[in-house]
Amino acid sequence: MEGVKKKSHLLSKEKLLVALEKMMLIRAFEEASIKANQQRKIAGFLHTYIGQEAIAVGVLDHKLPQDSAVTTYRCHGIGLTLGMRPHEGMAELFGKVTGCARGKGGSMHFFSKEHNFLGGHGIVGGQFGIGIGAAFKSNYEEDNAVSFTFFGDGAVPQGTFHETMNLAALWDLPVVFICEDNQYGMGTANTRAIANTDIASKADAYGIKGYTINGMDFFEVHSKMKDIVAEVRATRRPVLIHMKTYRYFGHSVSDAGLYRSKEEVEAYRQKDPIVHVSQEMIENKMLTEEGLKELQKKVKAYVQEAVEFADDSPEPPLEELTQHVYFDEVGE
Amino acid sequence: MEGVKKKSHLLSKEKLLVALEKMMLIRAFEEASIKANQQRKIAGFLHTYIGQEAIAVGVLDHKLPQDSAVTTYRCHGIGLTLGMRPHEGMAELFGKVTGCARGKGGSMHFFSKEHNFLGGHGIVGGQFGIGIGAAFKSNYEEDNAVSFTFFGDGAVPQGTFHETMNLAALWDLPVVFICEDNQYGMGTANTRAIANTDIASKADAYGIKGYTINGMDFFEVHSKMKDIVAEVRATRRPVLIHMKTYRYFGHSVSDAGLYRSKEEVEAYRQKDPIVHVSQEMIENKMLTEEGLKELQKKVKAYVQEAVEFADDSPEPPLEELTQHVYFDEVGE
Amino acid sequence: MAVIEMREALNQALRDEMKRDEKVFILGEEVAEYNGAYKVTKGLLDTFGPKRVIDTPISEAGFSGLAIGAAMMGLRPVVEFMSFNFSLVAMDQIVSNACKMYYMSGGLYNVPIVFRGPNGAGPRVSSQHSHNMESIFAQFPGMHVMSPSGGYDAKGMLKAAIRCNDPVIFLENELNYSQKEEVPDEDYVIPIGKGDIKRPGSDVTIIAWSRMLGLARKAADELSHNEIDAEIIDPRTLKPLDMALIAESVKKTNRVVIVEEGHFYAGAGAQIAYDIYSNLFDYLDGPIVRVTQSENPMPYAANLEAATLPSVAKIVKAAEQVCYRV
Amino acid sequence: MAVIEMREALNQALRDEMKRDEKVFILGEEVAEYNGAYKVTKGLLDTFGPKRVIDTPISEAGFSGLAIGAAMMGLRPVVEFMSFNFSLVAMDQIVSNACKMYYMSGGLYNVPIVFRGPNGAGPRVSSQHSHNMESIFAQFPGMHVMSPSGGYDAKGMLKAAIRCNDPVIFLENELNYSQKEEVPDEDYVIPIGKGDIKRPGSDVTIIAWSRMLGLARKAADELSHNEIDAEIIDPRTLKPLDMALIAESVKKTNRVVIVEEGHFYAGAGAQIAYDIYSNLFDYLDGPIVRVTQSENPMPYAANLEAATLPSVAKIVKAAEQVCYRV
Ligand SMILES: Cc1ncc(C[n+]2csc(CCOP(=O)(O)OP(=O)(O)O)c2C)c(N)n1
Ligand SMILES: Cc1ncc(C[n+]2csc(CCOP(=O)(O)OP(=O)(O)O)c2C)c(N)n1
Ligand SMILES: [Mg+2]
Ligand SMILES: [Mg+2]
Repeated sequence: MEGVKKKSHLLSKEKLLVALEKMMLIRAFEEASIKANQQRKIAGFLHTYIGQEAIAVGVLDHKLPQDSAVTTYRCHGIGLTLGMRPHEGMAELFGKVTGCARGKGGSMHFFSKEHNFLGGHGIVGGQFGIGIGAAFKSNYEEDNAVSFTFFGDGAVPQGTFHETMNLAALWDLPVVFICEDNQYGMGTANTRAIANTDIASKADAYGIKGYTINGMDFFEVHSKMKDIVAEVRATRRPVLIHMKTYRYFGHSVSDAGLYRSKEEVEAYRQKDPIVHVSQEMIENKMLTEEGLKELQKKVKAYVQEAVEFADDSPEPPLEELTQHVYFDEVGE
Repeated sequence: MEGVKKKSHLLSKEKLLVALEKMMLIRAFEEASIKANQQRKIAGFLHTYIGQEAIAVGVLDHKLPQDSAVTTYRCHGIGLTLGMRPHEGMAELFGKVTGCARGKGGSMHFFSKEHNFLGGHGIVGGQFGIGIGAAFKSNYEEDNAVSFTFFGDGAVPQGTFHETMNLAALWDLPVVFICEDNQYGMGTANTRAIANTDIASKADAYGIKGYTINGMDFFEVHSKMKDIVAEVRATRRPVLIHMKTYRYFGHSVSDAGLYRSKEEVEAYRQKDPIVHVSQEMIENKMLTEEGLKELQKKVKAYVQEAVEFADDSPEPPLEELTQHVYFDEVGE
Repeated sequence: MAVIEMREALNQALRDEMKRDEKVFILGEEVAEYNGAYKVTKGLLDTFGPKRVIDTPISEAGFSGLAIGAAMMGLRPVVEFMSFNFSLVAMDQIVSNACKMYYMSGGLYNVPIVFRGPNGAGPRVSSQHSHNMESIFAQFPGMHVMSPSGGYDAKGMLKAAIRCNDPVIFLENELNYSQKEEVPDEDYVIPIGKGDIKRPGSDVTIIAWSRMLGLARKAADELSHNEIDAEIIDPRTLKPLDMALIAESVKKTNRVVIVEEGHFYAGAGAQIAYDIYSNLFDYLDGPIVRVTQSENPMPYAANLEAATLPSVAKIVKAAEQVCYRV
Repeated sequence: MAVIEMREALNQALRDEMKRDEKVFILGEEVAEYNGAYKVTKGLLDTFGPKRVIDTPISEAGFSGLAIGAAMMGLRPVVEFMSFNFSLVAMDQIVSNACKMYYMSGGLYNVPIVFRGPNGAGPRVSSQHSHNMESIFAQFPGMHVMSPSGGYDAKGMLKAAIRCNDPVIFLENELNYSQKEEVPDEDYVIPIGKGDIKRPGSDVTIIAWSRMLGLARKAADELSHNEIDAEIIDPRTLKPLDMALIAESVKKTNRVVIVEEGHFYAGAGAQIAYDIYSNLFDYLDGPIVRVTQSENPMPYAANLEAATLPSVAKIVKAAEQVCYRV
């Protein structure tokens, strides 16, 4: 297991502004989705990304067009980071035909072919195979892509974690395995689910490198991932990243979160990645308080536009019910 | 990962004779089964234990009555070591009602309730859960038992390996995970299946101890396992044992074994555990050449008796077809 | 008699059986400290402690296998799947181990185990979280499959399942958990394989179970306004089927509608229909009609989900069809 | 036309399609260096190299998932299960991912993938190695299920499966691999969903597929001595069913026997029977009879295994029964 020396602030003002805006967009989008859920415009499960924004934005800034990404049902932040508009995201949550999955997938199943976003997936551990498969395709077609495969700490005990780590290591598949360890799988603290919670150290079992990164610190995530992604792209060896992070809200909106203390949640809110980045930028004269407020306004307006777009969009026509079951027409 | 100092020859002459006879019995039983298979008395798959005898006998000498064992389809050696008569074993292979599973299980499914032998199992990785379940029961009932859970190197890439190692480590289940690494899963060398073939080192991922043992050396197996089993019994912490061994014959009798060289096989036959133990005993005046021949005769006769028993036994009566599907009678 | 939610009835059955038999324990994701994702195991940790009420990691194949091994050694595990969608990752353990063990060991090792949890479409949870598993598990000899439609049955049936010495697949439905019903406090058992007439009638037999029973009741009310007197049969146990009860009803009504929340192809309803045709062919006025999901994965959109699932209107239409009222 | 074994016909189909489309590759246990556990992939490694013919570790869930991801990214994997018993450990990948992806992504990601290998009872391999999976996979909308009965069909059907842009479950039978048949060298495709009349007849329709077809043929010969002229229909594709072909036959014979190697409860035969009853009720002289496995796991003993499986005698008896000759 190795570390990568921290190199903060190597980002230009322009790049930092883009990153900050993306994190703010995710935050605003999720806040709007919680509100819409209370208004019963969104049904089923709703798992928000609030608190984990630095990971999606810090990691995926290193994604090239041919690269792919796949994740869990907690997929909104990654979709938006990749460039999906909040419009198609919110419409999906509203179950409208203008949604990124035509309203068929819902909150857990954001997809974007344009960005090789292979989806949000509902079965814990179910997306690992898809992630290594995308990496396999890259080697097969020699397009020099890497596969960003996100998963939660709760997926570590699942068999597919082990099977796909072994396959990726055995076959030199360029996979960046990113464990977003928010310390809980639903109400279960990871210490009650994982024997040896030093997740990065599990890389040794497969003869690959593991890294532990503070997922609340955008600068650390961005700078360390820069080198790591470059390394995976060059060597085609998979790596396992242990991102330490936290979710501010319940597992899903229906979760009261009685299993953790207010203090614990507060402590993490103090390390908020959006506050952190904006403060650093202000201190470094890359941003003014006014500028920040402007950005805030801009993002909120953009999300509001998305909500209206979703509201105004129609449900899928009933003819769609049996469309997309099969690509080909067969039989009578 | 730790070692245990080798202590050979701590075994009394009596114990060694018993061990030697058991290994010879397994060898003779498997040779007879190969013959019977050629005579079409045995059908389906037939996976022999020849070459691996030192493991079953060296490990299970430390089994107490309340302990349990479970393994793969390569289960004859373990069944016989536990005390099953070759008669019930051979009858099972012949598909006779006098077999240890009444002829319903066949070669892959030896069971013995008397010895807590939870079976031979056909699905690679399928028996891990059963093994940790037996250990769970021991803690639940506080009977101080340990669970001997055998598996092949080919099962290491399987998800259940990881899931059960994690559960056993997380919950302090007294499981002795024993990987019988005969270096191939069918025609696949383990280097083509396992990233990082230092299997014992995988214990670290679960925060438990791993040991590597020469499975061809009965003395090493027996002495190291003595301490290890005592440790597991006392601490209730699972351990992972990497037993390096070899199978002299094909994966099953239908396997031509083109994937390995005559030389390789020969090299291992030179380390034959039965020859090794008998020679050591002769050198140490615990056994004479004549005594060895006698033993040979005795064992052969015993197996011959088993073959005749199996020959003379009836097939299961047809009423048995739908017996043992359910324990309880329900419905009309 | 107390009027309680079905989740509470299930909770009572678990409590009673755990009190009754030291060897009964429950394990699954969030069953202990969280009191169950759907609160079916509420308070069990407090009462029985962490030895017998166990939170598991997300390792369905691992902890299902563990439970099977423990059952072989004489314990009586109740495995909760947070939802039966997740039984798919444990499928091999259930089918190749739990289901075959007693037979392939020649009667040496039976597996007294219950796999329970919500089955079928939770509301608006889309394609990967809406599987109905009854026909999948019923396919394999060696397991029983039960599915209660309300609290009273749920309590008695779960007791029977836990006392059974063979594997039982016990399929609940999330949307039934908060449904209230009169449930006796005392101990009672509804045997495996016993169906029930939920509404006597003379014109058409509607066979429905689990959440579909509620729809069938509403449909029967509507049909009654149209002079169609429907008899509703709840098989309760899908394997083995209570064919005697079904036969009695079909001999009386000569017309059958089978309602199943799950998929059409080789669903449990296909088997029930086959058994009826085989044993009661001459009693049938016309073909049996099945109401099932439409042939697509479950969509998220409200209108598409509704169009996918069976509904009161679809059941009414089917009943009218078999009664030649359309 | 060359007379070759079915394994060779399958091998030809794989070769042709791999030549035809660079994106087609095959992976599975022992498919490369060992030339396949049953030699279906013989020589493919030599011809196409390790990039496209890949030996996998024993990780069915892992490599099935890998193939699904590769298919989403545009490749066309053929996954060999050494036997379909082992598909149970990959069940979630097949059902929750391959089968749902196109729908739940709103049409963004289809999954062109074939899962193939031997299905059903190998001889004398007991309870854990004898599953028939047709009805399990056919349950879920989003996949097609095919099962050839001989070399000619196998070649044309596998080509159709590999060219299909959706997941196809392709069920072979170990006992058919060495069965010889005339198979054209040239390229031909047997479309998904097209059944075939294997023997024209007028008195009874026997529906059978895969290994059961051979038994049905023998039964038909025996029946002919008893003046019963059986028509044998091989649906070839179990989902979707060629109901048009079946209907034609049933309208002619008015009597149906369905032969299925697998289990009785909710087998594919139950669905076929239901579809026939629903569409052709008035054409039927009497109830359809299914010949299936007896309701027990597969035993090892020769006599019990034989008693478990469908046989020529059981098919003859069933046909005579529907023809009222008994
Ligand atoms: C195989 C499976 N088992 C159980 C569940 C139910 N479930 C959904 S999310 C979840 C917790 C996952 O936690 P984690 O992986 O840490 O992701 P997080 O929600 O914290 O982002 C569980 C148990 C599931 N979706 N899939
Ligand atoms: C899940 C599963 N996949 C594939 C098989 C087919 N199979 C039987 S044994 C075997 C090789 C196992 O090798 P290993 O675990 O090393 O045990 P060994 O035979 O060497 O003792 C394979 C692939 C199986 N039985 N189960
Ligand atoms: Mg988490
Ligand atoms: Mg091996």
